[in-house]
Amino acid sequence: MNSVILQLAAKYLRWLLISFAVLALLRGHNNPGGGFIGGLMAGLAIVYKGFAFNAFQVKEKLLKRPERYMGLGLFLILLSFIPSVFAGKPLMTGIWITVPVPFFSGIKLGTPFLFDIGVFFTVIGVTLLFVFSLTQKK
Amino acid sequence: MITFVALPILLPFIFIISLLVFRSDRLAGWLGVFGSGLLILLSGYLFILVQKHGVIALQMGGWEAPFGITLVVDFLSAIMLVVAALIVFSIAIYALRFLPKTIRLNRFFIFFFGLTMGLNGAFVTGDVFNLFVWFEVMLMSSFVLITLGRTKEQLEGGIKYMSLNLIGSLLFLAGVGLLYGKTGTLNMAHLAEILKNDNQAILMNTSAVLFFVAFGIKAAVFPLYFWLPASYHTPNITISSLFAGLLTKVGVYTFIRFFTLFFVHDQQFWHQLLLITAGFTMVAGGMAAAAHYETRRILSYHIISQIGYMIMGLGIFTPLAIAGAIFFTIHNMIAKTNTFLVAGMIAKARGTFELKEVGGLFKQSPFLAILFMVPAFALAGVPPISGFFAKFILIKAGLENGNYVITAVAILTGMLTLYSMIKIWNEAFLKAQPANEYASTPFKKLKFAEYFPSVLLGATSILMGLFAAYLFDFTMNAANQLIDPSLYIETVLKG
Amino acid sequence: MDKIIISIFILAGSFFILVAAIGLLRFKDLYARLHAGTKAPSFGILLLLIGVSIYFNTPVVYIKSLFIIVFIYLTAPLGAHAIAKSFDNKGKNKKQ
Amino acid sequence: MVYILLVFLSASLLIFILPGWLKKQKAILLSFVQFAAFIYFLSHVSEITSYHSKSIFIEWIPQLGLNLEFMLDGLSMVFALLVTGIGALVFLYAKDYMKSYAGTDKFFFYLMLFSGAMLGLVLSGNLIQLFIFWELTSFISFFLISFFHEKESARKAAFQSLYITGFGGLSMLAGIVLLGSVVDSYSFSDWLSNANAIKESNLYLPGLLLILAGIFTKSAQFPFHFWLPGAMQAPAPVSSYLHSATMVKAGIFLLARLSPVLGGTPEWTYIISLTGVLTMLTGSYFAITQTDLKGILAFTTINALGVLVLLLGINTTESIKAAMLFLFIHAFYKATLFMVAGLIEKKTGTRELRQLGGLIKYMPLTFVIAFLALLSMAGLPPLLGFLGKELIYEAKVQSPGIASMILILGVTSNIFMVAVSLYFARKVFLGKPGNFPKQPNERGAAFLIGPGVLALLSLVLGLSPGKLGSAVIKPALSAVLGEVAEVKLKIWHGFNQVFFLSMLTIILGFLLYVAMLKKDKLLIYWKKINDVVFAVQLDEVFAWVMDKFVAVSKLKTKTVQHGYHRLYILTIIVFTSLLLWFQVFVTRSWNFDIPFTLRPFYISGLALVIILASAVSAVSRSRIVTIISMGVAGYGISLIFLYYSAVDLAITQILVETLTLVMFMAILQKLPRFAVLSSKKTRLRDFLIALGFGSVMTILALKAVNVNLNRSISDFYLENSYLKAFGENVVNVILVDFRALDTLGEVTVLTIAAVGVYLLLSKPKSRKL
Amino acid sequence: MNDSISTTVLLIAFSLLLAALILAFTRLLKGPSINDRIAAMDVISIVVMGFILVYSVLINNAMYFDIPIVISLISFIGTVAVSTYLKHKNG
Amino acid sequence: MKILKKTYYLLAFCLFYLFKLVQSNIYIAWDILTPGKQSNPAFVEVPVILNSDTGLLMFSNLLSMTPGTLSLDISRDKKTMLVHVLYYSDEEQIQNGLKEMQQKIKRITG
Amino acid sequence: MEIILAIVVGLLYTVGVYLLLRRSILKFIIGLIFMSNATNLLVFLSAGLVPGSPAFVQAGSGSSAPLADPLPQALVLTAIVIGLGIVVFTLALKYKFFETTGTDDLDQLKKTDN
Repeated sequence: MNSVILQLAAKYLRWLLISFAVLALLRGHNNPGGGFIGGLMAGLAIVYKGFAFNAFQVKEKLLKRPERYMGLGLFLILLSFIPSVFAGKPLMTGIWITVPVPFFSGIKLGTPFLFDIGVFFTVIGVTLLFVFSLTQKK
Repeated sequence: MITFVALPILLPFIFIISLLVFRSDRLAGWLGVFGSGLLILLSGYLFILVQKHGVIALQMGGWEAPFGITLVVDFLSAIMLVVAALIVFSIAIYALRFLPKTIRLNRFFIFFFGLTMGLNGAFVTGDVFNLFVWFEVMLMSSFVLITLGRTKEQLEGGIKYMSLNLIGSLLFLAGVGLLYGKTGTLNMAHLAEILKNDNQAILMNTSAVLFFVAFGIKAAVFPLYFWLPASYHTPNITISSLFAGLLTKVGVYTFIRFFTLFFVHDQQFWHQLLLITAGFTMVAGGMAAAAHYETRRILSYHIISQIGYMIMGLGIFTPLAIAGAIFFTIHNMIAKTNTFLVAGMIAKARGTFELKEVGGLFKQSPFLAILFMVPAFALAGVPPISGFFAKFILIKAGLENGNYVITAVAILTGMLTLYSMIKIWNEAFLKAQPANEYASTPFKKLKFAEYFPSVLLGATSILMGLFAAYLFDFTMNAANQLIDPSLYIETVLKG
Repeated sequence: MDKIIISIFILAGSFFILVAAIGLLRFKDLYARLHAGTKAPSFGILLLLIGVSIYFNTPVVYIKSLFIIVFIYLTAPLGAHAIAKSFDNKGKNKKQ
Repeated sequence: MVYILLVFLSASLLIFILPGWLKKQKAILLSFVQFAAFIYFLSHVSEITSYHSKSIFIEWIPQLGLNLEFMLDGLSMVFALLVTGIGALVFLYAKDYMKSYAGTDKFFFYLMLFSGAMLGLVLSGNLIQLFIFWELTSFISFFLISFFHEKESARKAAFQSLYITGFGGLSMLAGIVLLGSVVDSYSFSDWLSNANAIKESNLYLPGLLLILAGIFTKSAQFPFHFWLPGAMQAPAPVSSYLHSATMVKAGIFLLARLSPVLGGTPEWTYIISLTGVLTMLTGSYFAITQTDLKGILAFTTINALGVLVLLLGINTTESIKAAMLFLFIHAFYKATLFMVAGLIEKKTGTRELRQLGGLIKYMPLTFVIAFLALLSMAGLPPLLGFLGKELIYEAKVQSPGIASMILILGVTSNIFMVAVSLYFARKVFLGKPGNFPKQPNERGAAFLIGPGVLALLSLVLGLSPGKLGSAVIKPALSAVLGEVAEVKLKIWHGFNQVFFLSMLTIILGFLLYVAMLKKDKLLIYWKKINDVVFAVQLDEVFAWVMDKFVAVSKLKTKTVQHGYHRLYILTIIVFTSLLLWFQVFVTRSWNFDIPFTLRPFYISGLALVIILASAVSAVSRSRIVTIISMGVAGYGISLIFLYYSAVDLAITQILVETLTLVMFMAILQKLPRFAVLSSKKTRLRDFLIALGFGSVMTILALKAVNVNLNRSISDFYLENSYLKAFGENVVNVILVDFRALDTLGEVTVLTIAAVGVYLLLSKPKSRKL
Repeated sequence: MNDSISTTVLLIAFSLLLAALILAFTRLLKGPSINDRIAAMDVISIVVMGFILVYSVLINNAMYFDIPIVISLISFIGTVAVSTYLKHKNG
Repeated sequence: MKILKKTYYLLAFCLFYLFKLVQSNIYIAWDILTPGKQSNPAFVEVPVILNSDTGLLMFSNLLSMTPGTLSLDISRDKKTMLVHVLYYSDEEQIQNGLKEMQQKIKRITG
Repeated sequence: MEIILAIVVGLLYTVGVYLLLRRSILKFIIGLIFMSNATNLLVFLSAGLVPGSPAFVQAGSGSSAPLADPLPQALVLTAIVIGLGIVVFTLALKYKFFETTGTDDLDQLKKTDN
């Protein structure tokens, strides 16, 4: 749809949506959310831009990207398994480190988190591919 | 060491990632062959490990069973892994030459590895829900594979294949839910332990029915097999071969796993049901194969017919019978894939799968004839190739246990198999080439990559026959382990 | 006191949402329905959010409420706009 | 012994890699191999006395009772000698015979393999092993018979023979397994030592019948005999080998082998003798009406097989002695005659009796050989055949019970044989020359070595049978009987009852021959009678049955695999429902202790909305309404999730539901509208089926809810989520940590689905997917 | 936290929302154009958000606050997607 | 200084907006709940004097949120806006009201 | 409440199966979604219902009230996501099929059998 208003809004909304999504991802371990939910939201944010601008005429550039997202996501997932192997524990065992952050008691980071980020990116890619494939103009 | 248990899943996963990232077709071919070759080594190693330890279990994430997901490799899983890897390897090579130009190797191998991943996952997992997930991975890949190429036929077959299988998946999921609702656990070993001491276990029958139907659909048993003949002949022969050897057998594997590990109450009902289904499956498949004149259709129906034997072994439910079922499954996976591979070569030589249109191949290529003969004889049960022993064990088990009717059916179905195999042989090889549009196609000499997979599988079939003792020992051990799963349970829950 | 304010906010919010629904049903053409379906529900949800935020009275909830409000007020008109713009009022698309 | 088998196998494989100059001589080489084996066996004849036998035991699959056991006793010796001896001659014969055909490599390969399999069969001491070789002979004979595979008749005949013998083989396997389960072994020696246990077991009769099915099919007994004439499509060396000494004799061998174990019961005697008699009569009766040289020989073979089976069925010392001797006799003359027939066909280009005649002029030596063999077949002195017939009559005379009946039938059948033999000689060799397609000659002496040697043997052994009797027949007899028996063979027994019978047979046979010769019309009438009485040809019946079977299969397949997708689903659903209802019915006694409540009302309202929405979705004719109602139901479910504390789940459900709706909308416009495609009746039926399924699922759900869940696992998650996995959101922790593998699979599914969707819908211009 | 709100108030709010839901649903079913349905869908999503907010008060759990965010986002994108699609089709 | 001024305008605008909001909702609620038909819908073209995108967006949103108006479309050159008016009475009054609103926004966004 | 939800499950299954048995592929897919929803609800239901106490654990505090069982939630979540992938693929397949053959009628799909 070539609506000027929507295009105007896209600029703001996209970042708002993506920040929502990242928030959902980051808070996922303690609050509702997580990789899938975040990923889907972020994916939809990108989709929204596609809708607002070039009305389903998705350019080649946009179509190549989803696979990269998926590749990156899956690779991150794979990466999250590696520390447990080196730690000599069963595969997929969560390895946690505490990053000291001023004013807080420290933020815990771990491989499950990496795993969730991997899911996040994969889902972005998947959403993009789904939507763009199905809404393609002939 | 124990981490290796997860590698049958992770290895294909790694290759999926690489294929997503590197999109070159040339590289994809190498990656495919290399990856599946690695898989053979890996499963071989696991096989050796299992022989040493009996059962090995990996508690994923370090969460002890039944809290986390446990990956378990016992004798049955190990042998299935090895055979699957072998088939996958052959098909990876086969794909290099037999995929049409319209399908990019890179794409094919993504789904190929997806299928492998799901398959291996289903074999090694010790968790009911996880099994569902791997089933879906496998199915999803197969959905895509079956439509790869997008011809009208494929789409039509794809819709049928997909829809009926999805119903199976949903029933499976419902079964998982009910199972969890009643027992509070998903771990197979834990389930077995809970149900062992449960005098109300008969309540599980309803969930067992759902599993029965779900696996029945996947394994293509009698009243549930419609998707198979409607779809298996539509995709490219590489893909058909991949499906033929692997997909339905996973259903059989789960049948064996579930109905030996924890659905062991109310044996009379289940075994009767399994036997009846098995009988009908054998006859229905065999008869339909007799009626057709297209290689892939004949072979597809044959898959069904032979699923019956495997189910029959489970239904008789003696250690020998289960060993026979496992033996038969292994034999069938290899031989069936091989027949499909050869069917592909026939079609490549002549340009059609219609038996009435081809002929004279015996004269033109005795080598091709031998390639066909080995798996065909294996399927028909000609001694001393693998198929004979598989059938012999089942017949022996059936007769010794007093299941005369099903054994008679099995023997008669053997005749049906023979009929179909002879039909293909007569039509494609012995008969002179009829004068038609296909006659002018010059016969091209087979290249190494084209016949090597078939040679590999054929040699395996023969070796399986000659060294049946080792294999039988192994399947017997597997069967004993299944009949008395205490080691399995112990390893998973306390290992 | 708090209780009363919260109750009022909540009830008012619900009321406005109901109003929107009635309007949606009662109005004759799409544009009129959009008028009803855009303004009232946003307002209703605004009131509800205020009430609920006061009820919980924690910073996180306030921030979240603010987020929702901003978002809704940003998107509700855009949605209405999108619907209206895509509407083909020449009768070609009147049915289905 | 094992080495011999290995040598046979390697020799057969060696054919393909021989260098060119040796390849030309492959037949000689193979013949030499055969001959060497023959000598080997011959050299052991003295060792194999009545009770002494050689045996070798190789473990193969001991768990299944399947080991390689080779044993060489008297019985095996007889067959081994025949297989290798005649084999050597047949190869020699085949060298020249096959010269003009293509693919001789393959041919000799098959033939060598076949003789190896046959040898393995007769040396088997384990019944499963025997079965394996048995099946191998069936299969290799398939290739031999279909050697001229571009002829449809050859293919058909090969298929027929394979199918019938294969079927018999499989039932035999069942029989062996059945009886093997009685003694828990397939080793012949175990069977022998437990013979009584087997006989007394109630599996005896079924087992016997099944094994006999194998034997009868293999040995072409009535009513399975019809594959044998068909098998004449094979090249002559094959016929002469398969139908004289090997293939068809496998059944006889097994019968003899098993007779000490299974024999001696009335069932054995009656079933087998009756079959033998019928076969014998069938063979001789049809032999006369044949006009094809090989056809005549085929039916005389059937006759001989009938005789052998009959003798073994009678199961007395005399009868078995006769059978053993007759084995030799038949092998000698039949191999000779087949070779001669092949020769004639080769030289004249035909084997039709009507086109033949006066060949003595062109092929005198052949005539002599054939004549000797025919005399032996007719049982005229002083040939071995006479000796055999004497013994047979003696055995029949002494047979218990139904002796006179059998005797009469036996004599009748022999009369036919005499007549056929004479007729054969007269028609082919004497009289005026026929109109041959080719001018016959007798060049190529190698042709004649095989038949010559055999014919000579018939004569020599007939004149001095003593050695044969004491060295070969005696151990065989002992092996079959299971006790030492004396054998003294001599040609002259004096004027006794048997001698008169022989004379009677010869005279009557001669008269019949004269009648046939003088009055061609007789034959024609005979034929006409046949056509009326035996209007049903068994091989046509077989073909008809196969055709019908295929037709029925087609029909069945069309009915089951009808192509109506929804009926497939219907079948599956009905099947599932029935099973579930059955189980629910079986386990119907359960206490239900959950109270029915509508509180809280908003959830009840929500439930109502879901139900309404789904009902609307089901019945609506408008696609939009259907899809949107589906969405509403989905959102409703997400709210139920939400109410029951599943926050992440609810969010996911909402997201997914929306995405699904968007996708539906995206493709909806490009799709056609719903049409009313089904009648009211169908819809009602579908609804009832759906309701049946739905209600049973309700019951299942209630049942599951009713069980008090053991929450140990979820409690573990709740306790350890924060302590060990450092996350407050337990669901998320389960997804990424406790059960991360599920998520891995899930993400893979999504990836694959996404790439798949892309491939499915990507633009057609990029043909490369 | 404050002392809990009288459930009566919440139940009244629930009733109002339920009524709104049913009305909007009616519009959803009636149509007549897709655009009307989408508008109805928008309102429904708002109603659902209202439900969730009120419910979170009822059970006194702020965890449910994330859901309205998602719903608002989703309904907006859904609206835009569908109407974009419609526009594309019509124009 | 400028920032302060803008902040002031923004706050003032927010209050204005809030007021409009309450007003519009009560108005529309009244309209919905009372029987009888008062609406007189019409399409009005409004000239746009804003030149920043943000301002335009704000205007369009605000327009939709105030009683009786709904922004439908902006022309490609961002010069005119098509507005649907529910209670059409006097063209000039409407135009003036909208102009006033635009000016308020312009003060913020510049 | 369980009873009502169980009935909802049953009715969802009914609708699902009924739609599966239609001839239109689109209806078939919708039926599939209904089935899938019903199954999800069944799984969720059969593990027992706990209203109003989501499975969130606070640091250190032992849970006083019984929290909802998180495991079925995770299972259903996974199932839903998998279902999404499958449904979208089915839609794509259906769309492509229609594009290629121009029919939505399942009874036209008889060429690959027999």
